[in-house]
Amino acid sequence: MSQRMLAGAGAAVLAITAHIAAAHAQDAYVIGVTGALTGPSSGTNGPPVEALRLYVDRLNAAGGINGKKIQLNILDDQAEPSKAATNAKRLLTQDNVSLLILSSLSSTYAPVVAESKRANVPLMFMGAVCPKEVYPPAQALQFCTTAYAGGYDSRATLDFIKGAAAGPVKLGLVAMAIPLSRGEIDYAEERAKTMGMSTVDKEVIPPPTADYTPFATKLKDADANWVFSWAPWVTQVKTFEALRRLAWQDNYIGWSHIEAEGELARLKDPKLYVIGANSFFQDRLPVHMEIADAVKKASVRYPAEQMTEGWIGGLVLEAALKKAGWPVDAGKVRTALEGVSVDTKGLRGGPLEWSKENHFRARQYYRFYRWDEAKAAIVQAKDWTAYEVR
Amino acid sequence: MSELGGQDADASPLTSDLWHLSSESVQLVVNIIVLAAIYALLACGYVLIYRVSRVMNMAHGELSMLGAYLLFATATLLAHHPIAALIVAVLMSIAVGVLVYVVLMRRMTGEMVLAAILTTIAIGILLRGVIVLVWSASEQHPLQALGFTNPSLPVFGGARISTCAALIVVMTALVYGSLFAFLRFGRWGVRMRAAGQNPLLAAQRGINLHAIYALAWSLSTLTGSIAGMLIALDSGLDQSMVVIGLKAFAPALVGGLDSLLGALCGALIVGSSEVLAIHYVDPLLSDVVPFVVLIAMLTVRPWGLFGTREELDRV
Amino acid sequence: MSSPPRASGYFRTDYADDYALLATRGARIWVALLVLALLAFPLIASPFQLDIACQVFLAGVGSLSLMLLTGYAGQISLGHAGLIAAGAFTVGILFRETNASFWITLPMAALVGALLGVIFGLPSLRLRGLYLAVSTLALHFVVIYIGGEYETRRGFSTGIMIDPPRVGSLEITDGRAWYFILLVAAASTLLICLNLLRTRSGRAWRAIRAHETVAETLGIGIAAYKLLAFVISSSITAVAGALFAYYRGFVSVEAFSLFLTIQYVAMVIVGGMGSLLGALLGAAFVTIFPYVIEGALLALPGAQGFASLLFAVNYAAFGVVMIFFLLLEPLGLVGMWHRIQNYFRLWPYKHRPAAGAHQ
Amino acid sequence: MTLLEVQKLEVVYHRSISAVQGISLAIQPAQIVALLGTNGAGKTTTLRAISGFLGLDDARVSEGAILFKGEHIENELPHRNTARGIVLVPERDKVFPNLTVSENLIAPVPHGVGAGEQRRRETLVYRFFPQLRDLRHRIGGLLSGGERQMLALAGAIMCAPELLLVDELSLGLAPVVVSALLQRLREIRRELGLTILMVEQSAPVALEIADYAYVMENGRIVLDGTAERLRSHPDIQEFYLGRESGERRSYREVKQYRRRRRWYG
Repeated sequence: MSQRMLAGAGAAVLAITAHIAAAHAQDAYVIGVTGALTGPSSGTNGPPVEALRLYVDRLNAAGGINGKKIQLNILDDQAEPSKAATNAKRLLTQDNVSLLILSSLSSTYAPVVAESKRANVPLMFMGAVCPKEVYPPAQALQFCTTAYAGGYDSRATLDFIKGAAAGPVKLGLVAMAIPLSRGEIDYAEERAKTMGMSTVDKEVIPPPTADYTPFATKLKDADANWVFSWAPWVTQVKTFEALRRLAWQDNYIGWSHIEAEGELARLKDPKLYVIGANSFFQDRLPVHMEIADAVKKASVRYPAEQMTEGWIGGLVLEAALKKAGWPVDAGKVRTALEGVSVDTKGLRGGPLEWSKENHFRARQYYRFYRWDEAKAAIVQAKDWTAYEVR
Repeated sequence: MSELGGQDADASPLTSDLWHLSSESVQLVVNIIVLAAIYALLACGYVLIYRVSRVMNMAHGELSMLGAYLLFATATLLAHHPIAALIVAVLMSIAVGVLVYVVLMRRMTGEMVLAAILTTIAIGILLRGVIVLVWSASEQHPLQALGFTNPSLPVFGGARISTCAALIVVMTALVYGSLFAFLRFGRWGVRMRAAGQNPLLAAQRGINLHAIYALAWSLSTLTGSIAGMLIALDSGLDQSMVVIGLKAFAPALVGGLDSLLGALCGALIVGSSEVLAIHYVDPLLSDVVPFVVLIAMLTVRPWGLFGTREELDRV
Repeated sequence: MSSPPRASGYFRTDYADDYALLATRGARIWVALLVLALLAFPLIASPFQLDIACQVFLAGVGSLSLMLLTGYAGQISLGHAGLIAAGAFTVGILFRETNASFWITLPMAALVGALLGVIFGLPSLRLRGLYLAVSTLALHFVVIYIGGEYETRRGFSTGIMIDPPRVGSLEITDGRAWYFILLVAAASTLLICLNLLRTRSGRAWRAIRAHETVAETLGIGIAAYKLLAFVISSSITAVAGALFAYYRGFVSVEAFSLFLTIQYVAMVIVGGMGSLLGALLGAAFVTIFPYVIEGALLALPGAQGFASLLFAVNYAAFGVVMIFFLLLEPLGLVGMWHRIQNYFRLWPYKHRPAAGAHQ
Repeated sequence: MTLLEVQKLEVVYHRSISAVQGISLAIQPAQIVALLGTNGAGKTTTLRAISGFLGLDDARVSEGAILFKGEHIENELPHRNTARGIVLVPERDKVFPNLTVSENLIAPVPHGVGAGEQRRRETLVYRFFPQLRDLRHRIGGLLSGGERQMLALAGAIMCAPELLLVDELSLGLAPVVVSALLQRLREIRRELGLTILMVEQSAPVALEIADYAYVMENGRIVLDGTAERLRSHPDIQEFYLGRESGERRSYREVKQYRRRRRWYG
């Protein structure tokens, strides 16, 4: 037993070193990725990483950038802070990557940011909520391509509700019991007050919940006629379904996570709205087609419409590396990122532009979708509306 | 309902209050019953295994989840025969239980209890990995795959319950009824109890312990899987199922780990306290409440409502 | 200590020998070599390997304290992660609110740990085994709940950042520095445990673990010693948590999930109950193994191509390894070691006579 | 032919401690054989080895053989041996504490046995132990020592044994009860033609009922012979029956006995 184990361990250690040696040997853009590929949040954080990989593979197949290939070193952090920290250290100090990409739960941010500061390597959040450090005035090393954005989302949503609502709005709010979601919903509550909406009930729901009905019951008894939820999709949709089971007939709006398009089609509920910054695949833009057949070719295990976030990450990466040129280092990549301006080809409402003090984007575009019974299809409840970021 | 109440309110506050109160409280009772049923159905799995082998099966959550995923798999394969899919899934889940015992836990019989528990934890980790591997981590919807719908049924007093939730309640009643009968009158049931009380003597009296343990594991996995399937049918299927299974272990302990009746009452207590906490105190508490109840019970009556006191010294 | 007298006989000539930690010359030499190796490691190791080594030391401190509690005093606790969290949060909160230096925060963490130890220990006066484990588990959730509330209320939605500790003017950020700090921490914990176990309370704990009632009839104050065990173990654990907070530079509830507790229990069992050596071996095993598996998988040709699948495999593989280990060697690494020792000690005979069995 | 034969049996606990070192027994059908010896002599271990160990005993037969009707059964699981007809009445924990008396009797009945056969055995048992019929619905844990012993024997008989292994029948029971039980045992043996191997500390009890007896010390057999022969054996007289045989023995003789004991082993 023990010998066998020792032998195995030894072999594996050799393997690691070999692997790392390889990483050093080849001359390529070495990019590090740590994401929650397994564990609780992998449903949300897995697809972006998958999509990024897909995009980079296609770039490499097409000859790479500035004649150099891109080497993605992907590591799994299972959404565990300590694991993420170790991954970051490994990628930064051993594979010495010139850019670190993070797609995981917010709990992993602190350690990874600390590591990236220590190594002075830029860090790009992708498909993971944007920390406040990327908004102007942005911190030097942190960038974010993710669609959703604390604060702006609530603002846009409440404006939409105000516009769509006939009579007085009795607002119900739903958050998941994680600091991030709670913070945003609290902000929404504040803002609703200033906009003259009455918040009749606010539910903070713990992630593992056997039955959402008790929470829904409260919302219903509070007599809310609009419910806004800014939380992971599971919480949003399960609360909604529970409400409907209680024969609650009013309007529900949630953030359009990567699952949204498929879910709207599943639920077919005309009064369920989603607010998002990514266009749905039903628009059938060329870029959508491109993604779709890339997914088909590579036989990825996630549906194409979940690939948008990662694809945008890919676009940004490509643009940044083009600018950075060759030979490359972390500093060059950082300066490149600060000047990046990417045409999102309709995946977003407009281009994604970064400047020295704004690492989020100059303008945040929102679009609202819902299910239309007459057309038996998803329709736009409201087309792109831009919000200046400052 | 609520709009109706609202209109009444303008007319005569008194009646509307009464009306509201009643519908609200009825809904509350319904919610309690449903949650309690879920917990009870999951909790009996812990009890079944514990009372024969003194092992706390920490993989119960994962096993329940696996059952649900098996249903999803059969549902997608046998798209047009939902009933067949259900039956196959149930049979497979039983097989899984037996397999887990025969292949793994069998070797742990007689080892340090803590080691056995850790083994179940390891099994849980393995299962989680395998499930992500096979079905990916994104949420699945067995209900659609089976082609069923889950309409909500009106209960008296304006309260409502979804079909699957109602099914859970019925199933729980069925499972517990048959388990009680089996353990009381069935010959294998008596053997099971005997093996639980004194495995050595049981073996010397010609009872095949491995058969008994395998039986316990299969029953436990079966009940757990049924719970998992019904929850998945009611509200979708993803990794969070694990934690629900783990939470159900509080009721089992509150009721007394070696008593089915206890598990039932424990589920009622925990379920109601959780729902009431959500409704009257603070929704945030809902995942702490079970453990608060647990601590309270452990300080007042450590061996649980219906548990046997000796258990304290046993483990 | 737990090691039985040497096979060739019992040569101790005065009581001092009985108390000597390193009984024989051989032992001294081995330890000296080990120390040298540990001191030399940073010179050859890459930062990543250093990081893993640091994790091993941190885990070592934690697992030693848990071994003290579970392996010697026989009190099963599933509140370990909660205690680590308590230590870490003490640092985090003190740093955030009062900007205290670690000269203050570390002792405070130990103090908080000790206090929590009393609370965690109270159930043990009535409960045993599984029931005790569960009550401590419940307390774990309470601690996490409180920590989470603090984070949200103060708006640290992505965890509490902590500056690296500074001695005089220089900040401790360098991996090597941390390596030595944590090495010292682990080593001193080991010494503390060794000495504790040779004191009256150490003997009392073993008596309690062996048989509570008998211990009581021997006039050992069960309650006091149980609480003492909890207090000491908890304060060490809390310090481990504090060190974690400083080393990682952050605190957040997600870092102290139930899985962490499981890992520590795994360390104790995989290492082998009732052996400090086991605790350390277990810590190393449980910490390093996931990386070994991961490395092996990543080294597969074109591994990055199917990363998402790969990591699912990696996740499952850890479970498989644990299972096999527990099935093949429930007594843990140390059990394995003792079996081998036994074999050579009794050679050419197979078995010890029953008369000599009870040593 | 001999019903049970034990050859040079060695049993090892925890993979390292040997409790029984090369003992040999032979038991003829319908015989009552007694195993005598002081505490820790390895009597119970021998009995357990014959009936079979469980994983949780962490014990195994490392050397030698156990033959039942010429069939090797060393390291066989207990329930298999019970099916063969080897049934043990253990020394402690001999009833299921939370089962009623009747459940205690039903539990052992093997799967194959039909309801009719089961009822037949029950009536048989109740004939041997009429007291149990009245206690039918009492919880096993609430029985007195004597009643427990009866229930234990009854439970064993429900398994339709050929070879009954009885561990410390007399332990902690009043002499009256013991003699009653012995009487019952004789009847049972006569009616069912059982073979009985009993372990006893009290030699008088054992030698009263047994046809043949073995004496064990430190995991070895040091003496054996028919009950009469042993009853008259001086060492047995002095060390087990505690009778003064004429003049006090000198220390030398005692040492001689000890040496002799070693040679026997």
